[in-house]
Amino acid sequence: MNTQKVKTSKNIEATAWRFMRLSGILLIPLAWFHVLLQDVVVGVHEIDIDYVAVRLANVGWQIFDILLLTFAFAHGMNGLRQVVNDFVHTEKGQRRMAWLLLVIWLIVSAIGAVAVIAGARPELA
Amino acid sequence: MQVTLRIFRYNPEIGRTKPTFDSYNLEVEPTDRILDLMEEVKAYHDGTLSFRRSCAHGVCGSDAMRINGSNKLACKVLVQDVSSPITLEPLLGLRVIKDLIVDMEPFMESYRSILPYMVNDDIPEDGKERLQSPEERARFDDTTKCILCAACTTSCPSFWSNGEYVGPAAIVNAHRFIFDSRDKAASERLEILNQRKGVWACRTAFNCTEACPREIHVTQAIAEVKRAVFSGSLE
Amino acid sequence: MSNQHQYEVVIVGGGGAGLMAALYASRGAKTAVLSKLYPTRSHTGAAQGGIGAALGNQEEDNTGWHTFDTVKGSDYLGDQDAIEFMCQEAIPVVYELEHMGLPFSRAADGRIAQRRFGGHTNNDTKQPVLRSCYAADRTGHMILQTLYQQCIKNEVTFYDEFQVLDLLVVNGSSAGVVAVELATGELHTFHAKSVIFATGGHGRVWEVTSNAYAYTGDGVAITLRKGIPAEDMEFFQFHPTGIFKLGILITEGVRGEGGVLLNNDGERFMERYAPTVKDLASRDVVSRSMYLEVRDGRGINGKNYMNLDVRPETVNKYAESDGRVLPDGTPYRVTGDDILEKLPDIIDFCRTYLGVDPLEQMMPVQPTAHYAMGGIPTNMAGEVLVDDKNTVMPGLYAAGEVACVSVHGANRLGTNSLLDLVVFGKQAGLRAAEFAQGSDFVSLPGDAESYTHQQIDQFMNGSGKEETADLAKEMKSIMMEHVGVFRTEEGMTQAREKIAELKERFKDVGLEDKGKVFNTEMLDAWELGCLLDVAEVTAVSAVARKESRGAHAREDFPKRDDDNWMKHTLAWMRDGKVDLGYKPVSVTKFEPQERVY
Amino acid sequence: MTPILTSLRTTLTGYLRYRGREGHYSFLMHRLTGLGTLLFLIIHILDTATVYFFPSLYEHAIALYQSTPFMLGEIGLVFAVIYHGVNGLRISVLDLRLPEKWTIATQRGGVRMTFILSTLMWLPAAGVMMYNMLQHNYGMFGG
Repeated sequence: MNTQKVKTSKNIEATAWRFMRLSGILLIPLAWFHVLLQDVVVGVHEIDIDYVAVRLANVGWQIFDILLLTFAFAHGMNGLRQVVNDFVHTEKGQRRMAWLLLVIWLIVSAIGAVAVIAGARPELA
Repeated sequence: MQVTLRIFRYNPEIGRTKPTFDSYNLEVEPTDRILDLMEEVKAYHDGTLSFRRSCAHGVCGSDAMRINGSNKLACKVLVQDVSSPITLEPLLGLRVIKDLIVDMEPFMESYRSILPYMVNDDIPEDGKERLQSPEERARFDDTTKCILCAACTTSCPSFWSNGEYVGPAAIVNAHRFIFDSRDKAASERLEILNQRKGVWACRTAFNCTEACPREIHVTQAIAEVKRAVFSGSLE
Repeated sequence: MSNQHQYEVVIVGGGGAGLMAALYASRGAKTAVLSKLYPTRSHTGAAQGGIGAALGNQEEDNTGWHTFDTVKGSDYLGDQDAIEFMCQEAIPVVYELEHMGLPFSRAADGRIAQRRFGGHTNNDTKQPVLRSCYAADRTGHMILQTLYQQCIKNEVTFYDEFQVLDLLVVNGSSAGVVAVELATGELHTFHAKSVIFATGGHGRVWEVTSNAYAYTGDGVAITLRKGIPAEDMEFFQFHPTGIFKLGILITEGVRGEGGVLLNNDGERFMERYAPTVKDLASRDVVSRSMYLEVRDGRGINGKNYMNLDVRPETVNKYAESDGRVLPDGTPYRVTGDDILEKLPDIIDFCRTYLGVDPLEQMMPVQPTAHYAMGGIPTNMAGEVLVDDKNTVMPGLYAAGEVACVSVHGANRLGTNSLLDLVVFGKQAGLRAAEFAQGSDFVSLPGDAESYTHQQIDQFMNGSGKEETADLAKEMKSIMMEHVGVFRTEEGMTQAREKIAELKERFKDVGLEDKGKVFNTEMLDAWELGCLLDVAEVTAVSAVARKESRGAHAREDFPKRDDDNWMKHTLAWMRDGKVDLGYKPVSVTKFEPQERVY
Repeated sequence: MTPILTSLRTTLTGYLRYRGREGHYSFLMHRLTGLGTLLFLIIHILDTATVYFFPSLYEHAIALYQSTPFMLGEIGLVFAVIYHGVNGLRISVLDLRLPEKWTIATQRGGVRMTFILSTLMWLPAAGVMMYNMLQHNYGMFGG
C-alpha cells in the first residue's frame, strides 16, 4: 500500500460533495416522515390553515420543520447549482448563477423560516 | 447471415454537413467483427467512408464509437453480440471531423493536464529497480490498462454537458500514478482533480465503467480518488 | 510550400523505438515526432509477453547466456557484436524503464518478476530460464505508455496523424521528410539534420497476421525507393500461436507459464521436435513443427490448427512429468487464478473472439505472420547503411522493427523485440542528436514535394479499374501460401510473378474519395503500394537463398548451408527490378553449430 | 485552450439517445426526481408561508392541491422523494464507505434493487393517496 500522506486543500466543491451525501442521509428520515405524515396519513383534504396553526404552535414541530427546511432546501439548491454548472461553462457565468441561487435560497429560506417561527394566523384568513 | 449496417456520415468538404445515415446490406458471419464489416463497406461499397483503426483486437483504442447507441470498440464487438440494423455513430461530445472520426485533441489535453508520468527522481544507489511488493503493484493494476480510446469520457453525461470536465480517462490515468507506491506527486495530482471540473463533476452515472473496453473499474477509481482528496490518505 | 518546418531531429514513427529515440534526441536537439497514429496506438502496445534481460532476479542468469541464446536463436545469422551489445544493454535499460515508472509485475521480494520464454535457457543445464521481465501479458502496452508519458513530461513535440510519404535525400544525405497531415490533407515538409525511421514492420503482407492495420512496411518501402537497400527480407517470423483464422496473438508467455501445444491425438508433439525445451523451443522451430503435424494429418479435426492448452490441470500434469520446480525447489503448480493474474488479456481475447474460456477449454492456434527480422540495414548506432561495405548515409537512422541491425538474424527470440526497440531506439536518438549538433542543415531543393505530389496524383487520377482491396487480398493470399512457414522454389517463383503482376495492376487503382480531409482510402492505396514493394523484395530475396535457416524454411533445401549462405542479403530496387547483394555476418565468439532445442 | 464543443444539444442527445445500462437511467432518474422535488419544495415553502404572510390565500392554495391533477402529481412526488432517497443513500454509502463496490455487478444489481425497493415502498402510499383522491374528489367508497 502507498502509505505516504497527501496534502489537499478543502474547497467549496469538495465540501459541497460531502454535504450532499451527509445531508442526503439526514434527509431520509426527515423528508420521508414529513411526506408520509402529511401526504399519506393525513392527506391534503384534511389540511387547512387551522391544522397548520396547531402544528406550528408546537415547538417540536417547529424544530422539525426548520431542520427540514434548512437541509432539504440547501440540498436541493446545491443540486440545482450542480446541474446549472453542467450547462453554464464560463467561470463568470457559474459564479453569477451561484450568487443568484444563493440569493434565492436566502430569500425563500427566510420566508419559510419566518412562517415556521411566527406560526399561522388563521384569524386573518 | 444478412445484416444492415447504418453508418453516420458527415463530410463538410463535399457539402455533406447535415449528418445523415447510409445503410448497407451485408452478407456476414456471426463471428465477424463490426470492424470487418466496416472494412467490407469501405472496400466494396463506399471508399469515401472514413474511420480510424489499427490493431483490430482491442488494444490500441483507435476504433471507439457508438455502436447501437453505446460506446464500444468496433473490433471488440461481434455481429452476434448486436442486433441488426447495426447503427454506427461517432463518439459524442467531441467535434466530428469526418464520418466516424472525431477530434481527439480536447481529450488528449485533459489527459496531459493530470501529470500523466512518474514523478520520482530517486534511483537506488546500485542503479537497480526500486522495490515494490506484489500487493503495492496490485493496488493500481486496474488503471494501468487504459488505452486512451475515449470510450469512457465520451459516455459521461457530465462530459456531454461540460467539455471542461477532465473526464474519466484522465482521472483513471491520474489514479494509476496516485496509487503507485513509487510516485511522489500524488498531492499535486489530487489538487488538480480537486476542482469543479475535476472529480467533483463526476455524478457516478457509471456509463464510463460500462463503456470501458478494458474492463477498468472506472467509477471505482474515481471514487477512490475522491476519497483520497478527503482523507488525505492513499491506503 | 506553406507548411515548412525545421527541426534538428525528425523521428518518423511513435512506437517504442520512436519514443525512446525521441526521449534521447530531445535532450540534445530540437526534435519532432511524426506518427501516422496517435503514438499510444502504435503496435508496440500489442506486445504481450515481456522484455528479455538477464537480471537474474529469480534464478541464476547472465548476459553471456542471453547472448548465446540470441545467436543460436538467430540461427547464426545475427551479428554477434550487436547481439552482445544488446544483451549487455538489456540490464541497464530495463532498470531505466523501471525508473521511468514502468509497472513491471513483481516477485515476492519486490524485484521485477521474470518468466520463461522460448529459446531462453540456462546454458549449463539447457533448461528454460526466467529471463523475460513482464507486466502481466501487456508488457508492450506498459512500455509504450511509459515512454509516451516520459515524452509528455519532457515536452517532446508531436505531430500526430501525420503520414510520411517521402524521405528527402540531397547529395547522399538525408535532409528531411514530406508528410501529409491526415486531418487536412495538407502536405508538410520537415527539414531536418537527422531523420530517424522507426516505422515498424510489415506483417500486413500476409493473410493471417498478428500485425496491426498500420503495419504496412512504410519505412522499408520509402527507403527502397530512395536507393537504400533492405536487408534479410526473406526472414519473417511466423509466431506459432495466433488465434485460428484471426491471427490475434496468444503470447508465448502462455507456454512460459506451462501451457502446451497438443495435436489431434492429444499428443504434446513438441516433445518429438525439441526434446529438451519442448514447447519453449524458438518460434521458427515450433511453427515448423506445427506445419509438419498438419501436413501429416494430425491437425485438429483435420484442419490446419493445433490446440494450445493452459488449463491448470494440464499445466500441472506436464509440470509434474517434466519435474518442473520453482527456484526455491518446490514443485511448480498453478491454479486458475494464477493463470488469470498472469495472462488476463489473452483470456479476454479468447472469450471475446472465440467464446472460449482458456481456463476450461483449449485454444485453437496456428502460425501467424508476426515479426520482420529484416529491414533497413543499420549498425549498432542506428546509422543506416547503404551498401555491402557498410557505408553510412549521413543523417539517416533507423530503429525498432523497421531496422535490421541485425540482432535477430534468421529468427528472433521472444522478448528480444521490445529489447531491440528500447536499446537501439536509444542509440539512434543519441546519435541523431549528436550528429545534428555537429552538422548544418543541408539545403532543400525547391521541388521537395514533387515526388509526393506525383504519388498522390497517381491515385487521384487513377483509372479505377482495379480495387485496392482486391489486390491486397491476392497479395496476402499468395504470400501466405508460398512465402510463409514452408517454402519451395516453385511456390516462391509463383509468388514473385504474381506480385509483379499485382504491381502492374496497381497502376490502375483509383479513388472514390477525392477529398483531402482524412482521405483514408488514399492512405490505404499508398500503404498497399508499400506492401507490394516489400512483398516483392521478400519473395526475390527468399527465392535466391537456397538453404533453410531460421524462419526461412525450404522443403527443397532443408539444411542450413553455412559454407555458401552465412551472409546477409541486401536487396535494392532499381528501375523497377530487385537487385541482390550480400554482406558478411559478424562472428565474434560463437562458431556456428547445429541447432537443437 | 481548445474551445468547449459540448452543448445542450449534445447533452440532450446523450441523455435521450445514448444506450447506457442501468447507471445511465439511474442518473437520469436521480436528476429528474431531484429537480422535480426541488420545484415542489419551493412552491411548498412559499404556499405554506402564506399562513403567516397572507393567511387568506392559503385556502386557495390548498384548494388547488386538492384538485385531481395536483393529487396525481403528489403521488408522483412521493415516488420521487422515495426514489431520490433510496438511490441517494446507495450512492452515499458507496462513495463514503465502499468505493471498491463501484463495480458492474453491484451497480446493475444495486440500481435494480433501488428501483424495486422504491416501488414497493411507494405502492402502499400511492394506494392510500389514490383512495383519498377517489373518495374526496369523486365521492367513491361512500365518501
